[in-house]
Amino acid sequence: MALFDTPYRKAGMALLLGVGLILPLVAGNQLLHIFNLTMLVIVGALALNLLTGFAGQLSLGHAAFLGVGGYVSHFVSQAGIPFPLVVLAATAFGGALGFLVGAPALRLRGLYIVLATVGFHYIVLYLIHVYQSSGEDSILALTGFLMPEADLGFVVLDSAVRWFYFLGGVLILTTAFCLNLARTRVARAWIALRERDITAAALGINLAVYKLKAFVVSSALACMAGSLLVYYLGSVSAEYYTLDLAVSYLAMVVIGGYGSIFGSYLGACFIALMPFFITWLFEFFEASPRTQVQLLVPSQVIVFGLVMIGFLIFEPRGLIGIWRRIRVYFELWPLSRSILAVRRD
Amino acid sequence: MRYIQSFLILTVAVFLTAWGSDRNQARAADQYILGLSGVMSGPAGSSYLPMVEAIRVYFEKVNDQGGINGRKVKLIIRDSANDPLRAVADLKSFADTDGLNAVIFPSTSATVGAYTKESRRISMPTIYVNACYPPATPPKPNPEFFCPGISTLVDAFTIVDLLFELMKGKKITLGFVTSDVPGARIAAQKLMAPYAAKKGAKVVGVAVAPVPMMDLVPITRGFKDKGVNAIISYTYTHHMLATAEAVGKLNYDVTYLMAANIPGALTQMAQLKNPNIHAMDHFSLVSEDKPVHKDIVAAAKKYGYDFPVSDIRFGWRAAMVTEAALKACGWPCSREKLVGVLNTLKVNDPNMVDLNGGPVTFTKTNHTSPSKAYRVYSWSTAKNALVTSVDWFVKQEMDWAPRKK
Amino acid sequence: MENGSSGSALLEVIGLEVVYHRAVTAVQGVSLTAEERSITALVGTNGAGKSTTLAAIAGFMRAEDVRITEGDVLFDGASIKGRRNDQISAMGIGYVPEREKIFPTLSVLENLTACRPRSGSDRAMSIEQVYDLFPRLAERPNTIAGYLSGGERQMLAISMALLGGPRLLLIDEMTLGLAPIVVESLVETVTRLRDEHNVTILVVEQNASTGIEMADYIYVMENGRIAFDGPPDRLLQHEDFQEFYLGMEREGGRKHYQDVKQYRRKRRWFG
Amino acid sequence: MLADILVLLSIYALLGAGYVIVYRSSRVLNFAYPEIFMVSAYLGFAIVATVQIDPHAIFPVGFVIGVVAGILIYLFLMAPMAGQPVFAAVLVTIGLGIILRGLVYIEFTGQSIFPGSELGVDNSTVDIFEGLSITRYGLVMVVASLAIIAGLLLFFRYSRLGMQMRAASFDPKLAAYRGMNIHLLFAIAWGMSLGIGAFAGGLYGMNYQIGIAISLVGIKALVVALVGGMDSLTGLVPAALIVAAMEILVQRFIDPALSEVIPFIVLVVILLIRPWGLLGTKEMIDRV
Repeated sequence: MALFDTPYRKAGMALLLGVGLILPLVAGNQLLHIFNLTMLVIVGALALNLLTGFAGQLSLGHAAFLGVGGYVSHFVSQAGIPFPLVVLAATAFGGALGFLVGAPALRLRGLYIVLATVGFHYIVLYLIHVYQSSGEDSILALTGFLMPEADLGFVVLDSAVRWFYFLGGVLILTTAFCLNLARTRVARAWIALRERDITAAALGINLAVYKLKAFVVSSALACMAGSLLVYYLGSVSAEYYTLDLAVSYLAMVVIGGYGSIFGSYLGACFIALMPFFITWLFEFFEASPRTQVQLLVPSQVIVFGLVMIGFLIFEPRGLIGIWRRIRVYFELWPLSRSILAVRRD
Repeated sequence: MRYIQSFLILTVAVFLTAWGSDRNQARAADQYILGLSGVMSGPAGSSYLPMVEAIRVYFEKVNDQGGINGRKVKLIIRDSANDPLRAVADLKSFADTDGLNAVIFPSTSATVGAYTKESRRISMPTIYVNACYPPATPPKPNPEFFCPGISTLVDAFTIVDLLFELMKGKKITLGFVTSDVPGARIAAQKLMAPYAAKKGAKVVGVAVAPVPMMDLVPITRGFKDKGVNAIISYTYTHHMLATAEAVGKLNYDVTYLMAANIPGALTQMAQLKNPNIHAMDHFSLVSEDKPVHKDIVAAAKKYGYDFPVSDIRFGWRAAMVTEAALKACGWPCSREKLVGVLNTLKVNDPNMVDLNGGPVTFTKTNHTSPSKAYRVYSWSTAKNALVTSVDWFVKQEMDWAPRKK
Repeated sequence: MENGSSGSALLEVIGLEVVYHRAVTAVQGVSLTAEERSITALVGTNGAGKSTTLAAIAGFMRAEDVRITEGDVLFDGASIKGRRNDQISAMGIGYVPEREKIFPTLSVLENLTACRPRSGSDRAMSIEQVYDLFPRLAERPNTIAGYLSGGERQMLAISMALLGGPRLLLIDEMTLGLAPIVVESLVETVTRLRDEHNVTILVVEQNASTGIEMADYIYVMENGRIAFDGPPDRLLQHEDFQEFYLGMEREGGRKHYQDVKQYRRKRRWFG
Repeated sequence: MLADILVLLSIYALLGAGYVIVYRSSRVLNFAYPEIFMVSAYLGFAIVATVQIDPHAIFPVGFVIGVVAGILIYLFLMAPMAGQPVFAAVLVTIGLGIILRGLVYIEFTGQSIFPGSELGVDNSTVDIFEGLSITRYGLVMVVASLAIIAGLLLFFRYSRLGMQMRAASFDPKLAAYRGMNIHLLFAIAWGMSLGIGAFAGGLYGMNYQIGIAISLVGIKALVVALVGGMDSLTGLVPAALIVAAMEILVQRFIDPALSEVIPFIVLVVILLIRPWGLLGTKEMIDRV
C-alpha cells in the first residue's frame, strides 16, 4: 500500500483511527451532530472536487444532484428495500444521471457549462416539487416525506454515535477511492483537461471520454451523499435544495484548493463550521438578543462572500496552498527562506 | 508525514470549534432558559423573522417587569436558515444546555420533519410558532410538540366558509391562487377546491405560482377574463400581497380573500385602500386599543420592533403561552414537568381572549386548540380604516385520523 | 558600441535584462541606440531575444509574468522602464507586434478610428494621409479586418500605429511571410516614412538581406546578447556575417552541416 | 396579455444588455448582476423614501449609483483578477452577489416592499388601444429599454469609444499598445452595465414589488443574453421576445408553475443546438 509508505504515516493513521474511535464516547450530543454533519458535507465536497477541482468543469448543479439522491432514496425505500441497497441504487441512478447530463455538456466549454448546470438545477427543482405534491398520499407530505430508519441489518443507525462510526467508515472509503483515483491515468487526464483543454486534446487525450467520466463519477458520489443526508435527517423536503446550497459546495472546492483531496476536507470543514463559529462568537461576546437577531443572519452571509472573494484574489491555490506553505516552512525549518517553487504535494 | 499531521490538526480544529460552541452555554442557575431556533435568512426568512423578533420583544418586556416567578428569562437565539441539518444542530445544542426548559420553534415545514424526529427522542418541550400542520401528517403528534393555534387544514376550510359568509346569497365563481410549495399547493388543490365545489361554488381553477414569481398580474387577468368574482389565496406572503396588488392594478371588481396570519397582509391592505380586498385573521386588530394591544404597541416602541406592529401578534401569542406554561410550572421546572403542565394548560386570561378571540388549550390527541375563532377584516372607505366584516367565527378542530393506505 | 552617424540618440537601451516567469532570462546586457530619423534593424535567428527587446521597449502588461530586471530604456533622454503601455504609446512610441497586430472582428475603417488619438497632437496623421501611404487600404475600408491578406494586415497594423503620430516606430517581423513584391513596397514605404515624416524606425528582421538593404544601422543578436553591430557596409565585409546570415559560399565551396555545428562551439564572435 | 409580454421582454432585454456589455469587454459573466438588480431596487427606494424627493427620482439616482458602483467593482475586484483564469473572476462575481444579499438583510431584513402603494404613486393601467392595457411604469420600462438598447447599438457601432471597447475586449494587449487605457475602458463598460442594472431595478421595483426573490429575474435575463449570443446586442431583442412570450403563454394556458422553468429549458436547448446563440459570433466560444 503505497499510500501509507513511511513509518510516520502509519503511526499517524493509527493515532487518527484511535481518536476517531474514542471521540463519540467523550463528545456531547451537539458536538457529535456537528461532526456527522461535517462528514456528510465532506463527502459532498469530495464529489464536486472530482468534477470541478480535477476536471475543471465548474458546476452549479450539485444541489440538484443531492436532491435527486434524496428523492430517489425516498422513492426506492418506499418499496421496503433495505438501507444499503437504497444508497447503492441512488448512487447508480446518480451515475446514470451524470451520463445524461454530461453527454450534452461535452459540446460546451468553460462558462457555458456553468449555465447548463444552472438550467439543470432549476429543471430538477421543478420536477422535485411536482413529485412531492403529486402523490395521492401527498396530503400527508406537508412537512416533506418521512424516511424509514437506516438499518444495516445487524444494527439500526438511530443514535448519533452509531451514525458517527458509519459516516466515518463511509468517509474513509470515499477518501481512499478519491486518493486512488487521483493516482490513476484518469485523474492525470482530468488535470490536463483542466489546465489547457486544447493542448490536452492535442496530446491525444480523448476529451469527451474523460469529461464524461468526470460527470458520471462526480454525480454518482453526489447522489450517494444526498441519499445518506436524507437518511440521517429522517425526512426529505424540496425547500432544502437551493442554488445557494450549490454555491456553498462550489465555494468549498474553491476555498479548499483545486484538485486537492485534502483541500476539499479543509474547504468543507471551513464552510460547514462557519455558521456555528459565528453563532458561538455572538454568544461569546454576550451580544444582546436584539443585535443577535439583526446582525447574526447577515453576518453569516457577508462573511461567506468576503471569504470566497478573499481567497480568489489573494490565495488562488486555496487553503491547501496556505497549508502547503506552512508545512514546507516547518519541514525546512531552519533554512526555510521564501522558497520560489513550493513542492506540490 | 504530510497527510497525517494535517489530518490530526484538522480534527483538533474541528473539535475545538464544535467544543467551543458546545461549552459556552449559560451556567446561570437562577434563570429560565429558552431556546429559540428560527428561520431568519433565506427567502423564507422574511415571514419568520417578525415572529422571532416578537418573541424577543415579549421576553425583554417580561424581564423588565420582574421575569416569571421572580426569575429572569434568558433567550438563546439560533438561525437555522431553513436548513434541516442546522435546525437539528440547534436542537441538540439546546438539549446539551443544562437548565434549558423549552424550545420555541418559529420555522418552516421543511425543518419540522427532521426537528420532530430528534425532539421526540430527547423529549424536548417545543412550542411551534407557525400554522400548525395537522396532527395526522407525519410526524405523528409527538408528546412534547405543541402548536398554540389550529391545524392549517382547518384554516383552509375556514377561509372557504368565510368567503361564503362574505358573499351571502351571491352566486360564486371562484379561483384559487397558491404557491408551488407542497403545503400550500396540496391545501388548495386537494382540500379547498373540492370543499368549495361541494358548498356550491363554481370553481374555475387553481393557479399555482412558482415561489420566485413576483408578478401575479397575468394570473389575475386570467381569472378576470374568465369572469371569476371571488378569489381565495392562502399561501406565501409575497404571493398573497402580489395578488392584492394585481387586483388593485387591474381595478378588478372581485371579492379577494387572503389570510392575514402571515406578516405584512394588514399593512398592505391599509395602503391599498381597496374595499374588494379582505383578510381572514386569527387575531384582533392592534388598533382596538384593548389592554393587550396597548401592551403590544408600547413594547414594540420600547424594545425596537422594526416590523409593522400587526406582524407581532403571531409570535406574541406563542410567547404568552410559553410564559403561562413556565409560570404554572414554577421553579425548578424540568422538561418532563413542563410537558405535563403544557398538556393540561389553559390560557384564558383576558389578554389572550382579547388577542386570540378565545383561550388556548391543547387537545390530548393532536396538541392544537380544540376550536379557533376567526375574523375577516375589510377596508371601509367610509371609515377610512380596517373594519371587521365577519366577527369571531368559531370553527372546531377536526380529528385527523390518518387514512389507512 | 558607438554609433557612427550624427544627431542625438532618440532611443537608448542600456544593459537590458528581461526575465520571464521569474525564472527564464530571455535577454541579457543588451545595449543599443536608435538615431533620430534613421532606420535601425535588429537581426538574428529565432529565440535570439529580438522580439523580447522590442516588447521591453514598448512596455509589458502587468498581467504577463515578465519583468525588466536590469538596465534601462531611455526615450528622448527620459526613462520609460515600467511605464504602462498606453502611457508609452502616448509619449510617441508606436509598436507593431509580431502576431496579433490588428482587431480582426472590426472593419478596416473601425480599426483605424479606434486608434485615432483623442487630442489632435501636432504629429498625429489623419486617415487620409495613411490612405495615401497605403493605397490598398483605401480601396476596401469596410471589409472585416480578419479577411485581409498578410500584406494588407501589416499595412493596416503600421497605419494604425502611425495614426498616433509616433516619433519612434517599432515593427516586429515586418516582412515575415510576405511575398517579395509586398516586401518591396513595405520597405519603400518605410523609407518614405523616415524621409518625409521623419519617423525613427526600429525594425526586427528575420531576413538579414532585407535588413541590410533597408537599415542605416544593424544590430545582430544571438542567445539574448548583441553579437555584432555596425553600418551595413561594415557588416557586409564581415565574413562570419556573410556566411551565417547571408548564406554566401566561402571559397571552400558549400559547407557541410557538421562544420556549422562546430561553428556553435567555436563561438568566435565573443571576442 | 400582450402588455405583459412587452413589459417582461423589455426587462429581459435591458438586463441582457447589461450582461452583454460586461461579457464583451472583460470576458466575464457577471453572476453578481441579479443581486445588483435587486439591491438597486431596494437602494433606490430607500433613498427616495428617506430623502422625500419625488419618487420618479428613483431612476436617475439609481443609474448614477450603478455607474459609480460598476467602476468601483471593476477597479477593486476585477482588475486584480486580470492574470487569473476566467472562471476565477466569475467566482469573484458570485461571491460579490452573496455579499450584496447579506447587506440587504441588514438594512431591509428581506421584507418585500410595494413602493407603488407605499410612496403613494399612481401606477394604474393605461389603455393604449383595445387589447393593450399596460401600467404606467410598464410603459416607461418598454420605452426606456428600447431607447437604451438602440443607444448602445449606435454607441458600439459608430462612436470611437465604442470601437475602442470592442477592440479592447478582443485583444487588450494590442489595445494597450495602441494607446488605449484598457482599465479605463473596462471600468466604463462595468459602469454602464451596472448603471443599466440599477435603472432597471428601480423601474421593476416601482412596477411590481421589491424583494429578495426578484434576483431570479436577473438570472433569467442571463439566459436571454446567452440565447441572443453572449456578445451581440442585436440578438438580445429577438431572444428576449422568445423567452418572454413563451413564459407568459405557458403561464396563462398551461401551468404557471412551469413558466418559471421555461427560460432554463430554452437555455439548455439553445446550448445544445447553437451554443453561440442566435447572432453571437461562433469563434467567440473558443475564446472562452
